[in-house]
Amino acid sequence: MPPSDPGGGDAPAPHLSALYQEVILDHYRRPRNRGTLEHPDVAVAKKNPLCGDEIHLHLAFDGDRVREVRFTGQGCAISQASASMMTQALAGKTAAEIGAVARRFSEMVAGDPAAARDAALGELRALAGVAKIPVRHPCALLAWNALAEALSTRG
Amino acid sequence: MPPSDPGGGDAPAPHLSALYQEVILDHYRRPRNRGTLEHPDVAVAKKNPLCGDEIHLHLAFDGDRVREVRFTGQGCAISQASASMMTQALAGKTAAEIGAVARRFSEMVAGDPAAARDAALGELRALAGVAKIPVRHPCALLAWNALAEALSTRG
Amino acid sequence: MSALIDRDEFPLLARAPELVYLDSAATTQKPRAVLDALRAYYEHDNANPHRGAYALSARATERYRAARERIARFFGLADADCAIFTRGTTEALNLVAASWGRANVGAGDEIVVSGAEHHANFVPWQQLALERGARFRICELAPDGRIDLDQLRAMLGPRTKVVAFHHVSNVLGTINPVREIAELAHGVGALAVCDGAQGAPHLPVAFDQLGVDFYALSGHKMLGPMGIGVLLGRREVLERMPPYMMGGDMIEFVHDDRSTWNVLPHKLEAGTPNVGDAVGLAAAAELLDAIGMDRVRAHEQALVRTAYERLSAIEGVHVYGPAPDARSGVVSFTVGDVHPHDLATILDARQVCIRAGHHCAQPLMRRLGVAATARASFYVYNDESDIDALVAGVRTAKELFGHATV
Amino acid sequence: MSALIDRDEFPLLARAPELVYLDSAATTQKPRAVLDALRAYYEHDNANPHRGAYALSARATERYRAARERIARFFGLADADCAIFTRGTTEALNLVAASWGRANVGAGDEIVVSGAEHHANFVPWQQLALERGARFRICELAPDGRIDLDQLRAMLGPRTKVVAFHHVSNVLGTINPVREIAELAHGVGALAVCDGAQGAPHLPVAFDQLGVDFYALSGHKMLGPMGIGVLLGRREVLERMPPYMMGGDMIEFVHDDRSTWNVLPHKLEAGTPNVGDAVGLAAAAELLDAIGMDRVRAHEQALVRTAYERLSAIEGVHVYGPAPDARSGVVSFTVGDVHPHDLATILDARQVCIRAGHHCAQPLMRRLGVAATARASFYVYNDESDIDALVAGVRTAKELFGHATV
Ligand SMILES: Cc1ncc(COP(=O)(O)O)c(C=O)c1O
Ligand SMILES: Cc1ncc(COP(=O)(O)O)c(C=O)c1O
Repeated sequence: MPPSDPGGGDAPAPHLSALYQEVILDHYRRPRNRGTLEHPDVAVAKKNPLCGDEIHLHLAFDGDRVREVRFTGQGCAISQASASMMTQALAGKTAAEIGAVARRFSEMVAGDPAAARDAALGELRALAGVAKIPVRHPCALLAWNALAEALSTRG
Repeated sequence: MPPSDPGGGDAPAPHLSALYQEVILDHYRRPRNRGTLEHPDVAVAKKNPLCGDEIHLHLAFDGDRVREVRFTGQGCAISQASASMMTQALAGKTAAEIGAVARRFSEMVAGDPAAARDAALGELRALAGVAKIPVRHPCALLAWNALAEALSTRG
Repeated sequence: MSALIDRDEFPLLARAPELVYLDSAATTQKPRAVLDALRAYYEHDNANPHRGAYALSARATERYRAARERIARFFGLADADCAIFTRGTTEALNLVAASWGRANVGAGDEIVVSGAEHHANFVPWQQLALERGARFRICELAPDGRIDLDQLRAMLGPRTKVVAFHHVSNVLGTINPVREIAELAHGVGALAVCDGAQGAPHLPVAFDQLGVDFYALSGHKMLGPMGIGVLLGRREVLERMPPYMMGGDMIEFVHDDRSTWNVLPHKLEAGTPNVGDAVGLAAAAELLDAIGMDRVRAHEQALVRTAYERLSAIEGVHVYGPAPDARSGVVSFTVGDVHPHDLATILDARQVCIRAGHHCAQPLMRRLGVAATARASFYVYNDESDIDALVAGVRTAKELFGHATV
Repeated sequence: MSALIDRDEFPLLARAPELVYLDSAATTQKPRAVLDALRAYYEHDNANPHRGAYALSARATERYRAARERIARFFGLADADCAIFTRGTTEALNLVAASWGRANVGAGDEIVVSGAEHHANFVPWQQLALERGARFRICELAPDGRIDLDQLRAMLGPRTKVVAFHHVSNVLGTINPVREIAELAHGVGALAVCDGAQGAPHLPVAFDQLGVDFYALSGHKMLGPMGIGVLLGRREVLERMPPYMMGGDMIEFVHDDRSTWNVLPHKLEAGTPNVGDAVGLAAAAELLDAIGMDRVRAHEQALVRTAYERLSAIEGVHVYGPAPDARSGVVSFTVGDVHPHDLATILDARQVCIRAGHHCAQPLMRRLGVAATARASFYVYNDESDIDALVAGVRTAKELFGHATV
């Protein structure tokens, strides 16, 4: 459609293309580690009543290390992709290691450019674009808040 | 005291001298028909909670005519003088005659210049100045509202 | 379909010519006339009304009284002292639920609301029922989105004390038959309480003809300032209600062990009134009256029809609620698997402001089977170009998310 | 004693150079800075906060949050989410009496207030006691006009649930020892609720140091717009309170049969907030902070001392309340047998605005043995010439009424 057609979609703003990139939409539509565990060591749920986003998180540990993790939930692409990527980042890590990743992630969301380049965040860096959209920060952080609660519940 | 003395009272605004004239202050300080009746035909009380003014009115009738009237009350010069003058205007009148005076009085308070010159109001015309001060209308009318209630109570 | 009131009359819109404001159901932008009236009050007449014995205070009192009268007239309420100023619809409805409700609803009584109420007309009644041991009943919607009158009729009975319902839905835009519902309620001796938050700004309202006991509304949704709203009521009911809040102005005499109450409207307005915002709301009513509410309604209908048709024509777009002619200026929709919040973010990048979420109507969202919708709502300053921008933004979102899965 | 903020900064005063405004305890005039902030909000950032997913709404949300923070900081409250916006002092106190009170006060419990409370801090507690079958006890005043601490101490006991008292009297100007009273209340496990309507505008207030559980205030009495006030509270108490009003923003989840609540401050702020007036109040706090509340206090003390001395020196004038150094900027007085309303009318003809009446404190008037007093009150825009005008007007009234009987 020619760009002058008022009914057609014009090119989206650059920071949006950066945000809604392939990898995020892929995690939104084909979430990894989706499901529940039969015998989780910890199970927590977090909802954002303002927008209806919700995440249920199941974790199983081997000593101090995460053995398995599953999530279910519903909500926007950002909250669900963030949850999906997060579960991938957890596997095999200790609570201390997870805490470090979580801190780095929230620094990235807060707009820290160093965090947005930090290889330790892996695929999660795809969410760096959310820093520019403060109203969406809670979406990106929802799963991580559930995780923080899960870890603190475990003690 | 010279008018330039900042501590002295300057000449009051003309409409105030017109309002707070001798006759009104005299009724305020030496109210006529002040007191109660042993066997009133009607007794009513009216208060203005906003300013604390209050009027208690006792009436005794001879057939349709007011035989005796007494009032007690407290409040500002305007409400008390109005009550005092009103009691003087009532004596010996029928309910219908009283109604006519009351109507004329409220026309005067509302600012009708013809009413303010009407000989039927007698001394009450001293209160004509209150027309210019809307916040004080309720003061001038308090006793008259009590009177209206008294007459309607009697049926 | 050019704007009914020019954007230039709205300083915020005039300053941001690119802004496409489609969230008027949440709050409207303010015309210069309202902002001027608000400011002029503070610059010329500001004082505490009712309490002073000086000319400035008398002026403030008079401005407040005149604002009440102007607003009562706008809403076809002859007895202006039955227009009670509140902070907004929420306070107005809470006032009724707390004051009338606590005095009249007991164990075993029934309260009826609809499944499409805004939380402000749902939660106060739900909590009153829980507190009183009353039964809280929810009347479902007919397929056209309006309250199902057959079900309502079947639900009403001698224990029904209140029927609380909305004039216009803030999600679906549906318009309920207020008079008919009021008659059903009165038929069983129940109170009819109408949430007019979305009715007052968009439809002609003649309170004295509506038949309801109460009609609640918010100034900020009808060009007025925030912080002011109105509860329109019937004197007979208002007179018998105990006060809601207690303090200055609403009392007659305060004895050490008991108190007596002032007359209406003061009995239900405790404390220093919000004269400034009341004056602002009166200016809004003046403006809307000058245009005519029939024209406001016609303008919104034209916009909503176009928006409805153009959005529906996009593959993957689902519009909720009735056909455009049966609704007020609100369109709720979803776009394939694009979450409404993502949609709102994408539109926002194009300066198109819509709302996404549950719209303070979680019970309705459950009934619609969605967690959230996108909502565009229109008012006097919108024109067809705003719909162009909305439609273009929706297409962009689809592209961004990839057509395939829509 | 020139003005602390020039009259030119106040559009109403600037337009009426002859006006002598001595009724600031009822409401204050508004500085240009506040009116500008209010208008700028509507012209740049107006939207419904908390609910939108677009930048304009985020800006409104941020303005509202920043206003709360600014005001909390002004009042020395570190935990800003414990500053609850209300319409004013009256709503703040009713909120506590209704929400905390209904949940915590039962039959046989005791509520203590003082005999000098404004109706807003008297009637809600009186009515709560009547509703709950609790005992409503009134602590009398010491000869200096302050709450009689010996009597209070003797009154308090294990059944005392609340001590509700004023920081500064709106009639006498007396300043109560807030911290001491709070300690007495807490000593018996009672809640300490302070009416700060006349404290907040005139004295430095550091909530976190005051020791009270609640401190209520009105924006319009401290240079802010009408329609906004604040309840400052302790988180521990606020967390345990049920909501006051119900509707949008204050809920978490609304099920058909029950609901859960949002976190502070939202739990206690139902409906669309009054962002505009909150922003205006924050601008007022900014202005007062820039001057310094110590200087505000000193300015008023100087004015009150002069007024006290010059009025007392007039034969027939009786000034109520403590010596000038122990009071805030309020002087209540009577002039012989000149009724306060007549006095106010006479002063008004000279453009001197004072208040006359019971000042919403009928219980105190009974205790003073008068039906009404005249009251002059001062603020940052007053200067010595205003006292000249007051004194001259009082002399005129005496002349008009004839010296003889004074
Ligand atoms: C001591 C005191 N408490 C409470 C109030 C009530 O404040 P508002 O009318 O702003 O709610 C006032 C002022 O009217 C007051 O002076
Ligand atoms: C239908 C309906 N009822 C009630 C409300 C609550 O209005 P307010 O937030 O102004 O009190 C709204 C708007 O938010 C609404 O749309």
